[in-house]
Amino acid sequence: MKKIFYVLFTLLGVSLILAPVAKAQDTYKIGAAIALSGSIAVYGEGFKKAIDLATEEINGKGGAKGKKIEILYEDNKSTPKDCVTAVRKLITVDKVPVIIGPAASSNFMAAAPVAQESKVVMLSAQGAAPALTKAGEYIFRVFPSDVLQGKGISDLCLQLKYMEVPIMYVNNDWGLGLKNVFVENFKKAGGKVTDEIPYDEKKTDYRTELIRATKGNPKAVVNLTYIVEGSVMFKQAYEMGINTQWICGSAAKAPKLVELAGKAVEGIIGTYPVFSQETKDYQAFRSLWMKKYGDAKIPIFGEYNYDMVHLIARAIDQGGYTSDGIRKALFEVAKGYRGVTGDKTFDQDRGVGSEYGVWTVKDGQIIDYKK
Amino acid sequence: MVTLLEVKDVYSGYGKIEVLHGVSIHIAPREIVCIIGPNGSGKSTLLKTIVGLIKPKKGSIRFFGSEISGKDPEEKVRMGISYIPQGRNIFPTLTVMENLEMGGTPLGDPSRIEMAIREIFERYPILNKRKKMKAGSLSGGEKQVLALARASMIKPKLILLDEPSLGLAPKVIDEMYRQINSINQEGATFLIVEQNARKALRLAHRAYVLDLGLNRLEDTGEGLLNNEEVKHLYLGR
Amino acid sequence: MDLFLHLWVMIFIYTIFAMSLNLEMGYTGLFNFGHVAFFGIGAYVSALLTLHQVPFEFALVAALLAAGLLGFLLSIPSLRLRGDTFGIATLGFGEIIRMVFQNEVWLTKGPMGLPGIPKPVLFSYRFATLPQYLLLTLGFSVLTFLVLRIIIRSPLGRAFKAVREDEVAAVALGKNIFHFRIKSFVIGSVLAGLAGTLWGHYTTFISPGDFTLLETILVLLIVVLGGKGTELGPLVGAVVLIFFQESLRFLRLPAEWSRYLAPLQQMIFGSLLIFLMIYRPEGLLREKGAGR
Amino acid sequence: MTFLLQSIFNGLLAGCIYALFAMGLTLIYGVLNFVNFAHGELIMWGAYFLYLFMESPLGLPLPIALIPALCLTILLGLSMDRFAFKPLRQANRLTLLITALGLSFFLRNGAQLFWGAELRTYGFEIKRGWKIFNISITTNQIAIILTTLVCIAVVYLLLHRSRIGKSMRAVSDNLELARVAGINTRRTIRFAWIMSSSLACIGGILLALDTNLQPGMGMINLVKAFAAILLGGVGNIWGALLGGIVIGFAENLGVLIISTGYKDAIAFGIMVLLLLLKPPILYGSQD
Amino acid sequence: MIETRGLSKSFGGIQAVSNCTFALKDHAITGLIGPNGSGKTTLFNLITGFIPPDRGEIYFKGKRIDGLLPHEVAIGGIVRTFQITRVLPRMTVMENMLIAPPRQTGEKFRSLWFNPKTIRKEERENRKKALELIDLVGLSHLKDQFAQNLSYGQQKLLELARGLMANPSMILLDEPTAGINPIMIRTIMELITKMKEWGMVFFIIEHNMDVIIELCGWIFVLDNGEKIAEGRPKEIQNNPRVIEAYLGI
Repeated sequence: MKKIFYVLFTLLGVSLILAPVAKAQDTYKIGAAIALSGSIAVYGEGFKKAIDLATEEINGKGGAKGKKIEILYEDNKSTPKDCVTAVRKLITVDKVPVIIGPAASSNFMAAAPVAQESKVVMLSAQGAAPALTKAGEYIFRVFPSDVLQGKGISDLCLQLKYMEVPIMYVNNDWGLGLKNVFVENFKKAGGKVTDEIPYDEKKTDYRTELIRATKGNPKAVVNLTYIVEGSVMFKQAYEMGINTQWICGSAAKAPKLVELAGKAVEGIIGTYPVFSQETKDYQAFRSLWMKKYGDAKIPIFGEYNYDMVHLIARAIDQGGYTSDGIRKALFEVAKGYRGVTGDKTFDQDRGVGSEYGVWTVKDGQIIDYKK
Repeated sequence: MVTLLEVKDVYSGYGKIEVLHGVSIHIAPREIVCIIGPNGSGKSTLLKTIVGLIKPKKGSIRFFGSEISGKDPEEKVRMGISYIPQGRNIFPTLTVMENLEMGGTPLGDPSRIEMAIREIFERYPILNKRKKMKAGSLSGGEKQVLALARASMIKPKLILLDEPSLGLAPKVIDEMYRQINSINQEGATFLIVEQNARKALRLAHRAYVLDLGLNRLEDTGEGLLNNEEVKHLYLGR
Repeated sequence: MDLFLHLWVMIFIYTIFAMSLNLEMGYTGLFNFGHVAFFGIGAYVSALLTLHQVPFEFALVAALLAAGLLGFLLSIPSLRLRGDTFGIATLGFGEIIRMVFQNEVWLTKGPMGLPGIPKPVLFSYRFATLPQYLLLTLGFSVLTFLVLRIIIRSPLGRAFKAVREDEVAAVALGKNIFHFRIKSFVIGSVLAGLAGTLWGHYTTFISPGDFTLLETILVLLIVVLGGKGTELGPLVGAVVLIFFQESLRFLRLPAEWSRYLAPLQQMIFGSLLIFLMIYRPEGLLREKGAGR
Repeated sequence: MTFLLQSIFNGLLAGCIYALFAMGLTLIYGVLNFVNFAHGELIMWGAYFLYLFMESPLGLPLPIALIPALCLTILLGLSMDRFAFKPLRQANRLTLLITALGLSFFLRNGAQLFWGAELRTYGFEIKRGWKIFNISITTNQIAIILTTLVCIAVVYLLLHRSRIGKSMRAVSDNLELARVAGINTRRTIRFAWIMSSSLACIGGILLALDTNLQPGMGMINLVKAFAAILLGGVGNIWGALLGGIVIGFAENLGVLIISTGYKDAIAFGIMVLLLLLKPPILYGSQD
Repeated sequence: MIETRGLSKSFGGIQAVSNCTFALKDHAITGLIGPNGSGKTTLFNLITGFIPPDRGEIYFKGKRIDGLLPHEVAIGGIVRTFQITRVLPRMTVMENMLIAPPRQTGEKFRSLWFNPKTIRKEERENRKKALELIDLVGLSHLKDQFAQNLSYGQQKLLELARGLMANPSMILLDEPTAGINPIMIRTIMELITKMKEWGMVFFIIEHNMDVIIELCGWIFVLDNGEKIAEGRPKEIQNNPRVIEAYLGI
């Protein structure tokens, strides 16, 4: 009994000693609670690359306000619970005034109240759920809300004259949120949703769901899917000889999908927030990427993360290394700022707008869809 | 006197708990030896140690003069030592036939097993009648016969019997001892552990009294039956 | 120091959670592998009610009642199932409950989760800051501990143990083992609901992903590690496990490693369970009574 | 109609997979009397071992890669027994269940450590299935059904006709007695693990061929396999097949009626229902 | 005390107890003997409600008790022991004793909070009684030991004492002396005799004829699930059917 308590106290002591002692600040630290492990670590790795690229570039140009910036990564393990712990640690132990928030909307939303409560700025570069920034005035997003995309998919269906479609969606916050916006818009425009089929992430077999979705041979099926789920699903649909027009969202627009599913994804179409890839900024970004990573496989949402780090650096430069300074400065530096992903001016809900385009897969390449 | 089995100064037990603190016994061929003693005296532990289910911590066990204390039960069975544990001593979900086949495992060759089974059926016709039945559905007496038959499949030189009369009706016990006696007549040696020892002692050539994991007494069966101290301490009345 | 306060809040919540499982598993011998469901029910009921402006006091009571009621319903199979089959059946139950959270969107908002759960207000005292919340969880832990202590040391607790040890003997002595099983299960469920409620109001956001098998494993490990069937075991287990889990954050490892760190840590949890079962099945603390 | 037939076929397919898993589970249950919850991870590792040999740098063709994959799975199964379960031979079933749960957790995260959480495939060219009565059937799927039938027949014959099979049943009845009857129990138990691991490996590979690889692929299917065992009767090989197919049907047809979000709940639901309907074991003791 | 009429039970086609009609008269100790598999333990299970009968009726003190659940039978005053001891292994000897009294106030969840005084009083009384009984069977030096640490014989004694602690009108003993050495058998027999003097009623299954003959005032003999004889020990010993079916020559 006694022995055990000694062990406990030692443990406590060790963890106290291990806690980093506040050192003189020679860099501006920025927290990043992103998914380095767990279910969405696939995305997290890409984000990290983009963030690192931006950081290197900024520091190469002298940093922000005379000091270099440094990103403190904290793994959120892709679960809401660990997001809270990760953010709390960044705030209380590392004492950062600004945090790059978790990716999935539900994870972000679990962590946002903590940041808001502690008056620390938190930004999202890929959260699309409409309610994302409702936690308070310290919460920003540089990614357009789903409201826009949902309408975009609905418009696309109408444009292509698919008036009756079933909708499949991955049963998580992103899929469900997007589905709701789509259904609302589609119905308003006179379309009919014949069936709604939620499906779980990370399954290996989606035949049952596919059969149900294609019951009655619909001309088109809206499928709000991720990369991996999409690749499984389209492959199995191909094997089963399902012939229908697949319409996807932005999360499936990835070279990885084509790599995984090959000819099964030929001809699928989908919407995505567009920004011109022809701008000088984008070209510069791309060549930087090539230089650092040796390929042009820019991960999904990578550009948004890149822009976000630049915005943060500028905000520090202008408003100083305090959370309130950054919060106020963010509005100003973003006004009219055109990064690689277009206009980043924040609206009153601290979000940004965007236009939507349509992509398709042709000959194993993702290209813009032209009718 | 030739010794078939010699147990010398054996220490043994379960895990950290030592039950036998230096027990020695010896058995000559064709003998029936009985071990009596109160609960917890280590009788069953001794049998398990001899057959190899428990490895002794110290001491030697010799069978036909060769040391066997480190060997596994599988090997010892092949050398001719059969053991019938107390209580659960058949395979209830296997048929009678399969039970006997299992008992004949050390014979190896299927034809030899078949022959042995045929002999068993001659000796115990009741088993032949029941050969397709699950052993678990036999009556108590039949189970005991099956256990004995299973153990004698390999024509063992030594049979270790742990409490053969436990929970049996007097008539079945009598029958049981008659069988033991007749198998003994044919050349097998018996080491029997008994709680209610009168019947066993009457049958036994020699007997040991074990108490608290130590040898207490050794005598002929008759001798112990008439020993006042034994009567008083171990037999009751 | 906020992080440490945070960790202690987590420890106390998990202590309550583990104590509730300990009553079922350690004292009554009911191996409930779906225990997280009750944690979830507590969190959801209380969150939904307070989000609809129901005062916290009522929401808490309703959450406990709901968890208890569900516990009662789910304990009915325990009348027929024993040991490991019961364990696997409850595991199935736990998953079904999680699927309900996930799919009944009209009620639970499904995978969107419930954000903005208000901080608890008890008798017009608001537990908003970390130290206040720590006080609240500490208070409830002590309360739970005392309640369980009274139960365990009473004839009722003795009857639970008898059910664990030998049902047949208990029945032969006139104990209605079904009653005791149900009682233990319901009390355990209510307390798990309490832990869930506290957790929901602490993080202010809950979603179905919080109530997976992983949580059950964690709490199972806490109970087994601390010593099942002991009064202080759950606390000891929770302290050790949560400090171990979080201390990894302080090893300043390169970010690239964390992809490996999380599975590694869970591998350690898994092997810890195995090692405990093989080398110290009684856990860190030992059940009272003279062992050999 | 087509669509119903296709569902039935898919149900049959899923059922075969569940049956393969159920058999491996029931073998160990039969011999050692506990639910090896880590069997799902044996399945998963079996599939990943094949992946290991088929991917670069080795890049072996499937039939050749199959052999080392099978060997490694068997080795994994044997070491599971050696390091986790053997020290616990005398322990009760719940201790073993917790151990198995820990082992399952360990192995699943181990796979994640090496291969990450993302889905992987063996990288075969995808082909359109054949159309028979308007049902699409792929070569893999035919292989699954045939292999399952062969495996079941082999296991059945082995258990009831061969000596080692009878020894397995004897060990399952009474380990100590089996030892003193001269049965080499270590070999028998080893054999049971070899059989169980082989079945797991074959099942895992078939599943992965038909679908994909993912560290969680074993777990979720295992619970269904367990339901199949309960449905078909513990220790009953044909029962495992029947139970598997019933669960497969129920899942594939049930989803046509209720929300797909509850797909996995169907198997659980059946299991629970079944356990409730079975005659209560009122006062039987556990061990 | 106990009366059965036409009691029958079969398992999978095998008739374990068939058409058993008998009445336990007011002998303090009644014996039940018969060959293995003759249905003795099944009969006990039927009486105590562990198994429901297929047909027939059971009366206890004139009240019908078949169809009652086993714990109801126990509360009604019939306590049993088992062929293989069933002590509660990881509970102390004292706890084993204290579990026995039926309908304890402290077993109700509500009373824990509203009636703590009554509980305390009950506990005190039960503890006192338990100590006396433990002392009687000679286990007082072991009262804080886990029951699993007791020897087999001691466990049998504990089971017996626990049965008494339940304060029943009748105790059914299933082979109380099986696997016990003769000295311990003596102790148990003396104990039973002593309890008889206190007015306890016993129904005993036993193979050890010495025990049966010495203790019992009346004996029933079962064979193949049927009652083949009943009577005083002397009559039974000389009954040819009993000798043929059970005793042997």
